[in-house]
Amino acid sequence: MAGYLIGFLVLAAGLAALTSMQRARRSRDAAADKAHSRPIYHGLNAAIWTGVPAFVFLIVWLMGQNSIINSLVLASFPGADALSGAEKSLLISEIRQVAAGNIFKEPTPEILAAVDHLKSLQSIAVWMMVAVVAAAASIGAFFGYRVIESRFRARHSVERSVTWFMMFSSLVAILTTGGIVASLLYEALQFFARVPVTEFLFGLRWEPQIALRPDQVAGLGAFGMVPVLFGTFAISALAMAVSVPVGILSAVYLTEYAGERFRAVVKPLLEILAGIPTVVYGFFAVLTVAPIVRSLGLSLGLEAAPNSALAAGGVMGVMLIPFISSLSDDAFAAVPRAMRDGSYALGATKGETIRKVLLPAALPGIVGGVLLALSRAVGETMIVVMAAGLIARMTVNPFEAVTTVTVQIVTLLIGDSEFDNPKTLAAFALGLVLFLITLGLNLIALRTVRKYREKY
Amino acid sequence: MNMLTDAAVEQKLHSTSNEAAIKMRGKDVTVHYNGKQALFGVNLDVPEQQVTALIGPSGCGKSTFLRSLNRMNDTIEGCRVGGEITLDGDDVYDPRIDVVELRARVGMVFQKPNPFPKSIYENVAYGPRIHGIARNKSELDQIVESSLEKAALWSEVKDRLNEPGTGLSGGQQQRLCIARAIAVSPEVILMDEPCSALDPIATAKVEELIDELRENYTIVIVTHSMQQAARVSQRTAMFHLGYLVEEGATDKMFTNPDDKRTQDYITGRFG
Amino acid sequence: MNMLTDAAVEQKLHSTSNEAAIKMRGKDVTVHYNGKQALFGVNLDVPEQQVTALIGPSGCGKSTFLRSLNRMNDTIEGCRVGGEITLDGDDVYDPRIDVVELRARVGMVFQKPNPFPKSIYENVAYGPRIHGIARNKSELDQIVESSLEKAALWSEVKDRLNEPGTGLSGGQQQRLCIARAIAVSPEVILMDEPCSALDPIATAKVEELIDELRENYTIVIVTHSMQQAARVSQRTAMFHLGYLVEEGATDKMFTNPDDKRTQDYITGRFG
Amino acid sequence: MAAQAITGHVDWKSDAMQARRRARYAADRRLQIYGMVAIFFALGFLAILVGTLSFTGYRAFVQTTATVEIDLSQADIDRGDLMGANWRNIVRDALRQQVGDIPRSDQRDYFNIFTSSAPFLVRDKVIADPDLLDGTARFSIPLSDPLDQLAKGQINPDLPENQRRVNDRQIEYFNQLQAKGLIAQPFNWGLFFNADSRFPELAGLAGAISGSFWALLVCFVISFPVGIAAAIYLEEFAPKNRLTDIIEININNLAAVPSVVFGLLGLAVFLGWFGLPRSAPLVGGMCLALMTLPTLIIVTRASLKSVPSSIREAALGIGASKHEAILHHILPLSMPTIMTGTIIGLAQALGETAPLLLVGMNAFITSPPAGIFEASTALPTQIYIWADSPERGFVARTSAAILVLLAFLVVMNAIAIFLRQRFERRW
Amino acid sequence: AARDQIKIVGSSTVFPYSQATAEEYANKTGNPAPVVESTGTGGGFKVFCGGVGPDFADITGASRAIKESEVKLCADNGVTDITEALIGYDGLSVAVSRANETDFDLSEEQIFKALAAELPDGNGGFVANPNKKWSDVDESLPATDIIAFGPPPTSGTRDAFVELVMHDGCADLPGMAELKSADEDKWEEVCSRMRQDGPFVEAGENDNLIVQRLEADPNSVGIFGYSFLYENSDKLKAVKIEGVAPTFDTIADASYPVSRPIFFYVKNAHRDVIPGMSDFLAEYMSDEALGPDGYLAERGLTPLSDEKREEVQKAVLEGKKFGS
Ligand SMILES: Nc1ncnc2c1ncn2[C@@H]1O[C@H](COP(=O)(O)OP(=O)(O)OP(=O)(O)O)[C@@H](O)[C@H]1O
Ligand SMILES: Nc1ncnc2c1ncn2[C@@H]1O[C@H](COP(=O)(O)OP(=O)(O)OP(=O)(O)O)[C@@H](O)[C@H]1O
Ligand SMILES: [Mg+2]
Ligand SMILES: [Mg+2]
Repeated sequence: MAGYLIGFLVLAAGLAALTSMQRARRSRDAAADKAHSRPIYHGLNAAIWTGVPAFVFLIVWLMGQNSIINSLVLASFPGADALSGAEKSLLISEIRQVAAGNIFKEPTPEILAAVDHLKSLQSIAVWMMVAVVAAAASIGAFFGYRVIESRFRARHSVERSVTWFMMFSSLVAILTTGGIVASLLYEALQFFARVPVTEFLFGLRWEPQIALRPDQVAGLGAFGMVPVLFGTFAISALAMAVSVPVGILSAVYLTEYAGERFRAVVKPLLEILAGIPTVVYGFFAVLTVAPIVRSLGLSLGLEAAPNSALAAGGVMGVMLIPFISSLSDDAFAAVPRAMRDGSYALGATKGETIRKVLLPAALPGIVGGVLLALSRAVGETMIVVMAAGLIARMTVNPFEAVTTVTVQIVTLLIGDSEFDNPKTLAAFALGLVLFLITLGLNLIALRTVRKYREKY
Repeated sequence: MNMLTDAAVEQKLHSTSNEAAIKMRGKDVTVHYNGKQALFGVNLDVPEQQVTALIGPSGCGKSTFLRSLNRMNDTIEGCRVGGEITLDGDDVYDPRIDVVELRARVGMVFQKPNPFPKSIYENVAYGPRIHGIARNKSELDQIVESSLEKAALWSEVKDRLNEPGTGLSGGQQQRLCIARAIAVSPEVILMDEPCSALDPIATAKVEELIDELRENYTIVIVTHSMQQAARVSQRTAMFHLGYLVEEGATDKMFTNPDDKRTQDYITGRFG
Repeated sequence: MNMLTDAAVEQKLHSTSNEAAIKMRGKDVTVHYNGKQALFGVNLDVPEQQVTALIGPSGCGKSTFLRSLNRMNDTIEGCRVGGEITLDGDDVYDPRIDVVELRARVGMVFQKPNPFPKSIYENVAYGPRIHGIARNKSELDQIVESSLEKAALWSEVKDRLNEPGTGLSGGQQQRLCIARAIAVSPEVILMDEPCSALDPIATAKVEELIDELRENYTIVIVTHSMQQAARVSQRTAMFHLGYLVEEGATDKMFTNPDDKRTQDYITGRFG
Repeated sequence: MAAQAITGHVDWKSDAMQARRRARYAADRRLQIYGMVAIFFALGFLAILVGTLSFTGYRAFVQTTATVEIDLSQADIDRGDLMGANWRNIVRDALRQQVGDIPRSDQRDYFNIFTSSAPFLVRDKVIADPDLLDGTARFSIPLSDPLDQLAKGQINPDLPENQRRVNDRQIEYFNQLQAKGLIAQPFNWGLFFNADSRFPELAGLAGAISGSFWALLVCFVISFPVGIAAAIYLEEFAPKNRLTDIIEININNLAAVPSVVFGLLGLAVFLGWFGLPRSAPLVGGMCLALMTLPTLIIVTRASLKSVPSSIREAALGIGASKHEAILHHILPLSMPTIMTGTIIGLAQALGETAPLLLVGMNAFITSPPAGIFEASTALPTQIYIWADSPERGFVARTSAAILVLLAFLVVMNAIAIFLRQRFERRW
Repeated sequence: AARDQIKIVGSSTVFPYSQATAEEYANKTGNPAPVVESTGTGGGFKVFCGGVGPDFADITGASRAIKESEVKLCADNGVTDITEALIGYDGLSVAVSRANETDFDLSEEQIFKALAAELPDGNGGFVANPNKKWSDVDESLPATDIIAFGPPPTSGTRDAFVELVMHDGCADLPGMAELKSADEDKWEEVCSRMRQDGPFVEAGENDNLIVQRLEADPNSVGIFGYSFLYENSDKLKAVKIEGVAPTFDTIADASYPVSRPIFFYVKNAHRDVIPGMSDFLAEYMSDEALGPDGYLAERGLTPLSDEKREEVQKAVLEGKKFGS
């Protein structure tokens, strides 16, 4: 029904637009002075008046309809008052299933009566909805139509509506951030009620082991996030160690040395690296890179874990190459040609120009890009979930395993522990910290990039 | 204000000498951009230690010619130069010629001041450093100081050599770029509308400077201002639609041009 | 070539009439860009059906004044206009004024030709379309044709109205922009250095056109060429550093200016 | 020399100067070589990645099947109740006929050669085409995973029996079937047209592909208009004040927020507060939309910015309102870039896993979703599920699924590149 | 909104069995297949106990019994009538690559000594586990590095392993019995903590990855579900524990010590509301599925004894209320 109604609204809006345009044309022709807005704007204005309020009405109605009908049905159901909330909801489901024709056991007469009641309410509701929406649309259309006269500023009115929509759209970003914080904060606070903040922030041991069953004995959990953070940054640092030089050098080659053809082929190929799903990188890291890294480590006589930070970090670094190279590309391109010309005119070679003029000039932009890439590395999930370890350890040996914040979030959330266990709640606290860290990194990155943009 | 008086202009015009040695010479120079011809067989001599001005309406090929003198056109994709250009008799487009050396000998100053985003000192020291001209820090200091002095900037910046060059005013920046060009001891300095982004006062300073530099360097300057050409140059070449219309002593060009188009242009009939 | 002869210029200068009605008037106009003042109390009248030229060295505020006449400055962040500007006696900065209508009455042509990347026809038809001037296709066709004719472009493009406007030559593009401005039947046309990007031939054509347009429109033109101002305008206003130095009949300004700065500027002492 | 330098005479031809220049050119070449090495490192990695995937995945593109003739006219089937017939016995009888007498003790092994869903496959075919009941029909029945592996050479029949998933009797029967020419390895269309299954030989990506399609549709429908509207507002209308500053910082920050955090958001807000259904492409798509939105806004703003202001001024100069100037000129001109950005954003969303894991789009569902409210998986989560399945056949299928996903991504990126090059405009 | 699919959530251990049953059920009846989602046991209970009605899951799988707090959550949300079904045992296997030359036969004590975080030093104190090679644990074992891939602490598999192997191995050590009576908490800690210094690698929930890594590194051992060992028997061989290798038989008759019960829980209130619930449960409980020759056994589930199975079948089909 709602689908038809929406179709109806579209039609009605179109119709309102057409008639309004007619009228606007007539009033324009009749008027002595020049009309303010073209007929199309009068039409659009009428369409907005007709469609938008009615549509909003429809949505609100649809959201409210079921709960209102449910409570009406329940109110008339004998003895429903005594039921608990869950029983009520069950009862309603049963009534609805019966109404939909899914009968599992012989329904009681009360249920059958309720089903009838439900059906009648539903049809009333549908007709009321149609009536109300149609009324809203007609009133809107009426207003939209009435205001038409040659001096009416329909264009302003339409543009105002559009501006409102655009303003609302740009608020979505804020709402999202709000949503993120809100969805993390509540659970994180519950976690901090169990584990002191100071222990979480400064504790040096991360061993989220808490008994799963009352009869089961297990070591006490320890929730100090320092080693987890350490692992995050260790892996990010390794990723950066791969992606920064490779990314910048490829950007240098592509922007300054490569021919048009080479660039046209290689650049998209490089960008594929950024498009490969991280799940795929994860597999690759675990199955192909990690064993190689381990045997390399062992042949160097180092402790080498099968899940090395190096494997995860290295593969992540490869993933970030196109990210850094395209940002560096932009930074190089943003250096005005005049800088290059100035350097060449002094007799500098290409290499000297790149190293001594372009690189310093583009550096703030590149640094901004690197920081953004770093925040991506910190937040990267699937690669580390598959390829990094789970044991939180503070080691500087890249051949050993470390764990990261995102790994812990995912494993804690899809593990077998119960919901009110600090183990599960810790995931939200970690998520909050992760969000704050990337926020900080981004703020710094933005500052840097912005400062440099104002330069030339 | 340091504006030149009419008398000074007069005096300059008469100091032109036709017998100066030829420093650079263009013979039948043609330039194509991606197949589109921008210069058609230009023959022009640049006499030593004089200021040669290139004038002409927009798009007539002044910059193109200027940039082919030190092969800056090499950096433009799709640009092809034909004919012959010589520096002291050597063909600059000879494959054995080292462009790095060529550009060190034939320096260039651009329309918009383009100091590097480095300190004033580093801006000037950049050229000597890459070419290894100075043997030690004190020599480098000396080069920087003398270049800035020659560019009439030393007194204004000597106390803030470590501040960024981009922080100077437009006119100062342009003089800094001139100092930067001088620092590698070029023989020829090419200037492409060096004053068009400057205010009148800064323009006057730079014009004065050009006049002084003439004693040691050969200068080729592109300008869109007839007045400027008259004020600073000894010889003038007039371009139109990619052709060299006429060239000669500046005073003659401005008083009694041979070509109708030159006449029309300098009297402002077009352009 | 369609270049104007000296005699024609003479004739034009003398046709100036001081008794023309005032179409637009600026009273104590000041403009600030982000707090930096760019215009200082400018008082200038624009007489109807005449060409008023604004001259002055770079950065003196000519464009700024021009753009405040049709509130194009509104689009610049941080630009604040003070004083009063009237069109037929109505304050154009009155909040009740609809800028869209204002700009339809006071059209504008820019320094760089800026046709829309659409067909020639669509370029000209765009204005009439958005203002709902034409009632049907044939009316629109007529408007397009007559505008292109008035802009002296019809004969050159009538066979290729569906080709992109960006494919025309620079001069044609600029005339297309003029046609586009004319198509909405403005009362005033503002032109900001309309010829500075054009070659001499195109310039001559546009100048001729301006002269013809004067019969129906009031024109304000910014130019950096004194000669152009002398050729096309009846009145000239000289700006310097944000001040209106002097204004008056063009022939008087160019023969006997009151202000020393005007004198210096038109004789090429600076700028 | 310094004195000389200062007076303007440098001996450019001296040996020292020439040697120096040679060294400078060498340094230049070295930098160039480093750049080449960097690029080839990255490309080499890509090649190895795709290479290994193809190496493990290519086998999943064929499927071993046995062609079996079944004479349905003889079978005891009530045409009114095709579902109710005893398909199991019908199929088993037919299968038994292929190899003559089988001792009872071997029957179980023998039937395990074929996919255990064989009766259902036959049934569904017949229901789709009841004419088959009139005579003998040929059915192509996939072999079960262990035999499929054997046929593809993934199981070494020379190993001791207890070390392989197929026993000697099964190999024996398999060889018999092969000798009769019943075994074939056609292209595995099931990989694309079947939904997920517990049995590798039947498992396909149809569910995941349509799930991804629906999720991306939702993502597009939300993020495209909202992203463009927000970008236009911020770029063209927003006053420069605190609020817009905050919005701007927010958008840039959201572009780099870890994707798993968007999953947490979806879990708490869309599932928890709004009560939207779990595992539905609607919710997955909404999470992805929030993730894509910042990218889209940033791209759109950049492309709006790149339209020269002369176009804007031209429109305003003849009396277009700001909205008109944007709608008629600026937006059409920046559309190619916006489309490119959108496609790239969607491609990223297509490969995103973590948020979908958290909103339950990693479920096992044996039928493709018919809409955005029905539970489904998506390609990356399907990969994740298959990767975690014990059956051997899923190893190759995981790689194959990754290849399919990569193919989609490459196609999307290629379209984006095509658009970019086709409509790239220079002013 | 009315829903016509059954929704199943819960442990990744139960996931494959629910999957198989769901597919079989859909094939047999032609009804829409249930949606099976692997959320982990805890996550499963969170969704399951969220409330009654079509928005909430009908069945949740668990690799452990429901906990008190979860029962309470359920009750708070009105989910009071649930049925518990023990469906069988899941064998945990310890395995190595076939490329490994040793035929490992480990005692629980040896495993403890190899993988525990701390060992008694013999004087009543504890030292960090010093064993680096198997030969450090026992002379008879090869002198190769100890590397064991196992489940993370968030996983039920890990808890089962700790309880079934580590605790037993721990208890056998000298002095532990006394400790247990003296300081039970300490005993718990010592006996439960796995080492974190490298030899024990927490390898996430993906058992296939462990299998592939064992292949890549023949010296390492892996701890994972028996079905993975069974599927990869050409590449892997079992490590015997206390002399017994895991097979379907040894797991079923409990002679193999490392297996754990797995459950699912049914929301009885939904039986009359969600279409197909009873048919699905009937399928799950049928002998064809759960029986010794059933298809669940084929996927690695170790079936219950006949009488136990009958009891469960009866309980589930009748909707026996949990806790009563
Ligand atoms: N990089 C280039 N690619 C293609 N064409 C070019 C390029 N640079 C200049 N041209 C063309 O070559 C011709 C000559 O240009 P040039 O820049 O030399 O003129 P100019 O005399 O310096 O003009 P202006 O006074 O405007 O600087 C022009 O038609 C111009 O369009
Ligand atoms: N958008 C702007 N923001 C800040 N300052 C501006 C802006 N536009 C112009 N100005 C300043 O206002 C002053 C007057 O500029 P305007 O463009 O009006 O000069 P003009 O006379 O048109 O010069 P030109 O001949 O170079 O076009 C100059 O100092 C200029 O720097
Ligand atoms: Mg030039
Ligand atoms: Mg201007």
